[in-house]
Amino acid sequence: MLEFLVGKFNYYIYIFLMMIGFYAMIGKRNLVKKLIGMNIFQWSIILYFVSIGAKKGGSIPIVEGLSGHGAHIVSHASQYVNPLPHVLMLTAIVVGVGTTGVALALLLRIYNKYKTLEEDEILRKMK
Amino acid sequence: MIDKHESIIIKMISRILAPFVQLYALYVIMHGHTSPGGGFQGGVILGASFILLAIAFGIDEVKERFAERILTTFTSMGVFIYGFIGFVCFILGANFLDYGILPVVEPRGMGMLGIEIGVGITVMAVMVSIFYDLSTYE
Amino acid sequence: MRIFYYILTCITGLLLIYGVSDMPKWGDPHQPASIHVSPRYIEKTLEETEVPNMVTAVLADYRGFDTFGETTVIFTAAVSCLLILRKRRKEKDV
Amino acid sequence: MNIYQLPFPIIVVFFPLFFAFLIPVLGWWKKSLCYPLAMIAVSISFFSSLIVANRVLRYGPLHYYLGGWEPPWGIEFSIDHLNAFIAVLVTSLSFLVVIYAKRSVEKELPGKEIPFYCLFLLLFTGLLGIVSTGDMFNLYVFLEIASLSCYALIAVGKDRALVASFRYVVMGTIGACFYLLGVGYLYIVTGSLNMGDLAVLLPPLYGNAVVQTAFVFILIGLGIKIALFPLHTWQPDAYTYAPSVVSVMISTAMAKTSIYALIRIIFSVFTLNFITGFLPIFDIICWLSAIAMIFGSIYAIMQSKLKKMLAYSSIANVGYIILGIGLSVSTTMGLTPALMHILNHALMKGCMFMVAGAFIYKAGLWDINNFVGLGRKMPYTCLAFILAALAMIGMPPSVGFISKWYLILAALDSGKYLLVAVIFFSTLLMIVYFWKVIEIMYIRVEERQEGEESEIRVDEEPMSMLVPGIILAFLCFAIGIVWISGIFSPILDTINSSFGLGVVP
Repeated sequence: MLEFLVGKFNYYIYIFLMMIGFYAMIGKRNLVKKLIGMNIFQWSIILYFVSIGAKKGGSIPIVEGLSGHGAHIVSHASQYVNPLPHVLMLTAIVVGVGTTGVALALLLRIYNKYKTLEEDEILRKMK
Repeated sequence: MIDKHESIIIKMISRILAPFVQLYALYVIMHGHTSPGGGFQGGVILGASFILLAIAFGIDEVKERFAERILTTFTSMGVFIYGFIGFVCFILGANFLDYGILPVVEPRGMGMLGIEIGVGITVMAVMVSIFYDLSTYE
Repeated sequence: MRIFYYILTCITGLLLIYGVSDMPKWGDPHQPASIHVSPRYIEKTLEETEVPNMVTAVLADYRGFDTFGETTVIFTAAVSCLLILRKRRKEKDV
Repeated sequence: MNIYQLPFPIIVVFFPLFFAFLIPVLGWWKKSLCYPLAMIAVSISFFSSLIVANRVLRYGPLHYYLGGWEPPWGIEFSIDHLNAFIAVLVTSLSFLVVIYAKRSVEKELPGKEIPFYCLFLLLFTGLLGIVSTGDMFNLYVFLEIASLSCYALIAVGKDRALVASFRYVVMGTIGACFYLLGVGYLYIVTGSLNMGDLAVLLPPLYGNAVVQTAFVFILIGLGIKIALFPLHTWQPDAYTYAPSVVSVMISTAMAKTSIYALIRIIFSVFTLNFITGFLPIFDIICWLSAIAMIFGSIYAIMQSKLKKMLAYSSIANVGYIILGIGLSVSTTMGLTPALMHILNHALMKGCMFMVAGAFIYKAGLWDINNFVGLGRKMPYTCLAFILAALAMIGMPPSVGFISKWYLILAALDSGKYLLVAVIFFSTLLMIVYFWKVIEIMYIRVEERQEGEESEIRVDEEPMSMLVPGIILAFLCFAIGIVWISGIFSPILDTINSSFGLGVVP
């Protein structure tokens, strides 16, 4: 049981963070809080992906001991952490930034039009 | 809406800091394939330097030097460089983005450098452009 | 209504925890993610692309099209902000 | 270089993107260039996709390795019959939408042509990318390109568009993130992101809790994007308040592409054995879609705005398509009804949203109750609407009839007789709400004061907006006859057999 908890602590952390974000997205009535929840949600997934790449005893994925053109250096897979999740997450980070930018732009327009960011008040004003 | 700050300290510090930040950003972009870093990271740092100036000196002053029109051009240009490198590979007979066929020394490394520069330009321009848009909307 | 959101969140969380039960341990060098595709990136990057930084090699070369998509995403974000926020030029000038 | 040897799969995706980058630069220089550039890009894509489809039909599935790296390591475009079918659908509809767009955008978004056409092309590219790619993560990237441009395009609409768009941002991000999470779950147990490779690696892992969770999350994520019944909350407002062009585009191309992604992942990545053996979720899907059909139709009756009515009707019709998918495992027809209704619904809804846009363009009419006398004022537009409505209700040679007929056959075949009743009932409800519109347009007479001129002058919409609508209305019946003639059935059979469907286990 302890091993079940400790050996997989990274997954529990990301699930915890993700649920915070998820609740904020669906449950909060303030639009900025929703946006903050959205960010937490996205970043928890990024955390999850990066934690997949980890290897005990692995170094950062840049070939070491390189001087000049050393194509003769032989690396072994267990020496370095898995680079693929890092690459995927660079893309996901950019996507997150883009979404946040667009959402902020929308919020500015909404605030300008309704003079509030509380969802209930906006709904009332729309009628 | 970002107004002018009258604090001399902020102005001086950011004036001194900005060139170094930009230099470091260029370093990060150019060394993306040998050390940690790359187009996206460097582009964000480069964009941050302009945002720093905009916060310290007021947005209008920065806009005079770095107009929206130039930004839009940069935004397109970066992606365009990326697409163009891919397209050259395609014209030369290889698959899209297959840098191996480029007629330069170390074609793959150079191809990667090229697209990193493209990504850097786009990311820088987009960061500043979104900042302009968000901060000048009344 | 709030209780409904709590329940929904809890169900989602429990589903995710159910998934965790079959996952490999953190940092396990023999997990499937580390032995199927990624070894080639680690072992052959220098040979095939002459670039020591594997992340950049995968980002810009092996999966270069993803990065093209990524750049397009951020370009889209900029144009979106422009469409949403920027005023019509005529209004401003006249 | 021989033009026929060009790698068209990448041309389909790359050229619209290329033109999207050109538009902001050239648009600054000369604003009138935007529209021709968009037109050229969509035309190139349209013809290339036709060539791709032709090649797929002749030589079988195409594979294109981006960057020259073979699949599990690099990204591939893999195009088989299903992809080619959806790609032609998306490009041809977008072609008609671009023709329609010119005047509509001039009126609804004056001075914003540059970002509009740029985002329109990006949306178009995103959809084509989703259709072409054979890589799970690449699909996510293109999904985000399409979604981001969609958020912005919806936001510039009228009235409540901003709030609708923000709601879509929140829901859409949940959907995309759930999809990404599913991909991550699949990655952690297989180590691969390529669809073909995953299909090979997954079978021994079907009992694995991670794989099952991944399936559920991908289903929910894409379910949000296609507005499947309990996850549809963003959809009606977004469809209603978006600019007319965008409504047409997202209700036809975008929704159908998301459904394609769902079909591809269910049947190509997880395969039939997983669904029938390990996670028998299709019964639930059938009943959800049955509820969607009834719910959407009832809400459509209650609406007074034409576009909102069409949006709820879309929920009902997505229910039809998902029902087709849900029934596919238990009948000999497989995915045939679902694939038919993907095309059919795109034609009918495209036509109707175009007509709704025309009413707004010409007279600013949103509300159905103000449509009095339109039948004589805009005869051709209303004719197009009636044809599409008749097709939707299910008049015999039309496309709506065909999809309903096949769905009923499929439901009978799999022994779910209650679903037949549901289909009939929802058709009945459809007649109610479409008849309401037609009755007001043609039969109801305006109450006039004394001495007012009783003559109603014909005041049609511009030709460039009328023709696409008429073409779609015509196709509603032409394609129906094509379906009956069975010209397409070999293609559908190939798709079914490639997924192992069409034979009852």
